[in-house]
Amino acid sequence: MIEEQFASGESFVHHLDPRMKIITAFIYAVVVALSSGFPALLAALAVSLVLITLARLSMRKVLYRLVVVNGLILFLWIFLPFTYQGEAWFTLGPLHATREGIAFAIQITVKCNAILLALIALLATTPIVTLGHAMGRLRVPDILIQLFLFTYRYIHVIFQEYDRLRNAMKARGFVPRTNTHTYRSYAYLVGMLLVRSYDRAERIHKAMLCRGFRGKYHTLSQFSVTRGDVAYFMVMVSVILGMVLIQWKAIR
Amino acid sequence: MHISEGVLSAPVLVTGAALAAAGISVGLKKMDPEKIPQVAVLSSAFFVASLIHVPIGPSSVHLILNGINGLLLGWLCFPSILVALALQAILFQFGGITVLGINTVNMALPGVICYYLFSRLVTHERKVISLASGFACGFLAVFLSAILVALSLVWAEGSFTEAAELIVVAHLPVMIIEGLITLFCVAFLKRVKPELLGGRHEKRAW
Amino acid sequence: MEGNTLIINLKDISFSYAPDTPVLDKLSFHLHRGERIGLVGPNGSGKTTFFYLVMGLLRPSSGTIEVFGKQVQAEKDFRDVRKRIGLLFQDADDQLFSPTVLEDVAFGPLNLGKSPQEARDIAMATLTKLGLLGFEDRITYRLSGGEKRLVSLATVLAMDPEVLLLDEPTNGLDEDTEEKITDILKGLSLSCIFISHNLDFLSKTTDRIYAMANGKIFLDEALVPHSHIHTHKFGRLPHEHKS
Amino acid sequence: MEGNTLIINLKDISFSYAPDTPVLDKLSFHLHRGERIGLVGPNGSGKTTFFYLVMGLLRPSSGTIEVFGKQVQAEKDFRDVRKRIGLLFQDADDQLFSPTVLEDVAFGPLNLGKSPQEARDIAMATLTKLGLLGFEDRITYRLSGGEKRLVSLATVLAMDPEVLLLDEPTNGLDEDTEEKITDILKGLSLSCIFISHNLDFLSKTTDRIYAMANGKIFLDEALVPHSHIHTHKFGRLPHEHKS
Ligand SMILES: Nc1ncnc2c1ncn2[C@@H]1O[C@H](COP(=O)(O)OP(=O)(O)OP(=O)(O)O)[C@@H](O)[C@H]1O
Ligand SMILES: Nc1ncnc2c1ncn2[C@@H]1O[C@H](COP(=O)(O)OP(=O)(O)OP(=O)(O)O)[C@@H](O)[C@H]1O
Ligand SMILES: [Mg+2]
Ligand SMILES: [Mg+2]
Repeated sequence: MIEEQFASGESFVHHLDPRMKIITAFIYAVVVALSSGFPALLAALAVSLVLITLARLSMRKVLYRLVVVNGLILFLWIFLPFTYQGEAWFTLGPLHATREGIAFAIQITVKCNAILLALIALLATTPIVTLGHAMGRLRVPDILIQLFLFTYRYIHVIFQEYDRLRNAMKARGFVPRTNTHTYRSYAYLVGMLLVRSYDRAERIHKAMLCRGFRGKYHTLSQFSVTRGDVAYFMVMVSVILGMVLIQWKAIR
Repeated sequence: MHISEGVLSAPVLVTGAALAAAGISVGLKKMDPEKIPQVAVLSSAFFVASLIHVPIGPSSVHLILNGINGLLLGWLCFPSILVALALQAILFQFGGITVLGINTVNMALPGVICYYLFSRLVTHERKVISLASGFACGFLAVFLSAILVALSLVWAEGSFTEAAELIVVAHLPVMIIEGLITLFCVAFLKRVKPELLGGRHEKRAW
Repeated sequence: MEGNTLIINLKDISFSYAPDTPVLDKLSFHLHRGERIGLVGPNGSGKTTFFYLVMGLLRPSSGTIEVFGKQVQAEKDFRDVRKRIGLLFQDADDQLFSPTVLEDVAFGPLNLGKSPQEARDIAMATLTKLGLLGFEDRITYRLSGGEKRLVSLATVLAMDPEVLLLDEPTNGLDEDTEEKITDILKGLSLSCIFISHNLDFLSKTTDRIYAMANGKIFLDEALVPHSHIHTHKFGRLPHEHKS
Repeated sequence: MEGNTLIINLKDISFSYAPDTPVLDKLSFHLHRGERIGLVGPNGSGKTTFFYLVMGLLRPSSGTIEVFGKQVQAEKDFRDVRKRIGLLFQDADDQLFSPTVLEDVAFGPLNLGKSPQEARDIAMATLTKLGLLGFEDRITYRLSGGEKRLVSLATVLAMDPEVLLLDEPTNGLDEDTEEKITDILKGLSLSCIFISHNLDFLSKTTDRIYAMANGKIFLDEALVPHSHIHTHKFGRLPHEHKS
């Protein structure tokens, strides 16, 4: 089942105004992504760790996530030490690992994980529905927000359909293998899901028409900013400015 | 084929975001607000389908399906894929925020290209043509995505070249699988609900 | 008098999804103000299709539809119809498309031009009436089957319709929820048509029962007390005969 | 002797979907070769879940399952079980996913390792047996409810199972189709368990009826002839009391 693993919780971070979380997460991610010096990146990693701690999430789940999503990084580690130009540090058969290459690989790894941790702490701790509403308030086009919320709503319905179809296949002795029969069967499964989704969409559209829908989406969402939110925002912006400063100094 | 956070350089990220914004705005212009349920529920189906792991030898790969997404949704596959990637980033932390733009382009642009190349051909009366273009659609979409991912990496950092080449080569089997899956899926839709093929969700009929 | 109280009037309506298989075949039907009608019929007999035609979600291939004394034909005509007739869909997942319960219930009133505050008030009042207070911030996809049904009913009632069309409202519900819905529906003083396979439910909530077959609707008004003698296994455990 | 004829043997099986609401609670149950068992129970009592556990589509939180004399636990063990036990799903729409009837019926035999030609022959033979000749090229998605049920049954029988588990096979069928399915099932000489709310159907097709309640399965073998006097509208039309 598709679950929002980190969305429920009682921490300070969970209760922050979602708009603040989105804005700060975005700026933070951009600044970290564009930073390169080690002082700035280590500062970023520290900030992310503080955020994760404040969110009081299950460390086991967070670590599991990090391991899963570091695949590409791990893959790059196989190459970077040897392909990056620089001073040879040690040799592995015909390959020369460079100091600069390893430094670059570490840099990417720190960057990636710092951003991921911050995204878990700030975005994944907000229910998707709330995120949708908050993005709407931040001037993301209405039609995109509707698409986002609708898609999320029906993922669950369709996942259940998928689950039942897959069970039915299993019950009839289907064991996936590397052969055409398997690929054909999966393709039919996908086709059936698409067809059923299309039919469902037609019924949903009918249900919307019945309730007076005429192409315009209205919204009810309300958010209110508390003092805690303002304080968080000020602190976070200062921290980000600090990081920019460190980075800028490093470049000069 | 998500590129993770922290790997790409500023010019690549900015270009990716700009191209994605352009593609999405074309998509949104073509989307009738009344059709949101259609596009959304199909996007949900693609999201769920991309969780399917198909075996390939001793390992397995998950489906991408950006070719068939393009066939069904045309330009609307830009917003559709954006939403799916955003949900994956929030739910599973695949991809991320700063790479959302470039990842969307890498997946959706091949979808749109396949839409223009194949949406007429897959509904062709001659079975051979329709099946062959189904396969080509699935194959090419993943091929182009792999190339775009490789280009993004190489542009960001020259020393990614070897890794990028390997990514393209490693996706060859995936291209074949996606080709087969798309072929059978097109055959299925053609028989069961032909009106789904051909980007009918776009406001302006072509 | 007819002109005053006749609210739904279908004459010789034919309809088919595929060219050669008619679903409705010169069907005629009317509903007068205050009437409460049950509609039964085998699967696939066209009951849901009949509701769709009344609401203008499908168009008949021939025949005329009059609602509230006016002939309706174009999409524009039906917009008014949909404000005054509420339809509960057979599958609650089709009806609950908004992320939260409150938003879903307020969706109709907002479309009717209410301000967000008014819509919110109407939604809360409707939820309260159905005993669903405290549900407003629940995420719709996480509701149980019975809860989904009740919330769907709230979304329809929030539009304050004059007529209610309910498509299998008790389908797949446990007994408690079924009883709850039955009580709520008995308490409403609207004209209504309920599709159901559950004759117990229909006899509690409607005045007459029509049957659908061969693309037409037939009336069987008689209230016939009767008894069956039968034998079956499992007869010792408490049981109920449903239809 | 037990060792020979005991084909399904569940001991102290517990299962729950959500942590705090057990669906099956230390359930024990066995089926001997040749037995024909009916299973009744209120909605949500866990009947479908019970079938899923036997087929290994869900795993128990505790307890042991033995099928054909072998304890089964891992996915691999159940692969063999699924070849020998056929399960008809409650909703035919979940069972049929191939574009045409022939492909769907041939799907099982292909999974059992038959060649495409053999699979096609088996499929045709099964369709013929069920009186579905001429259906092979029909699009499954466009079949009527009753036709879908019959084709689903064909997909299961085409695997030539030793045991049949049918989940509400007569649900939502009109009388003709119900009679047809009843006749077909009476004619099969397999061990079987049928879930149904339809006691008439069960008394025709099974030898004993078990009831499911509170997460357990109980036996009620008594055949009690009894009569109810009741009154309801619509009594004049031919009708049937289902449960
Ligand atoms: N969108 C559709 N396209 C094609 N055929 C359809 C469509 N919807 C329904 N049908 C067919 O039209 C007939 C009538 O369907 P309808 O849903 O109105 O029946 P119903 O009486 O509501 O049945 P149920 O009791 O199963 O809900 C059925 O044979 C059905 O298969
Ligand atoms: N996938 C699921 N996730 C969570 N809960 C479930 C799931 N499937 C079933 N349940 C719950 O488990 C309980 C038993 O369900 P099950 O489908 O086994 O009942 P059943 O006896 O077959 O009912 P019915 O007569 O309605 O088919 C129900 O309360 C149901 O809501
Ligand atoms: Mg219906
Ligand atoms: Mg069941």
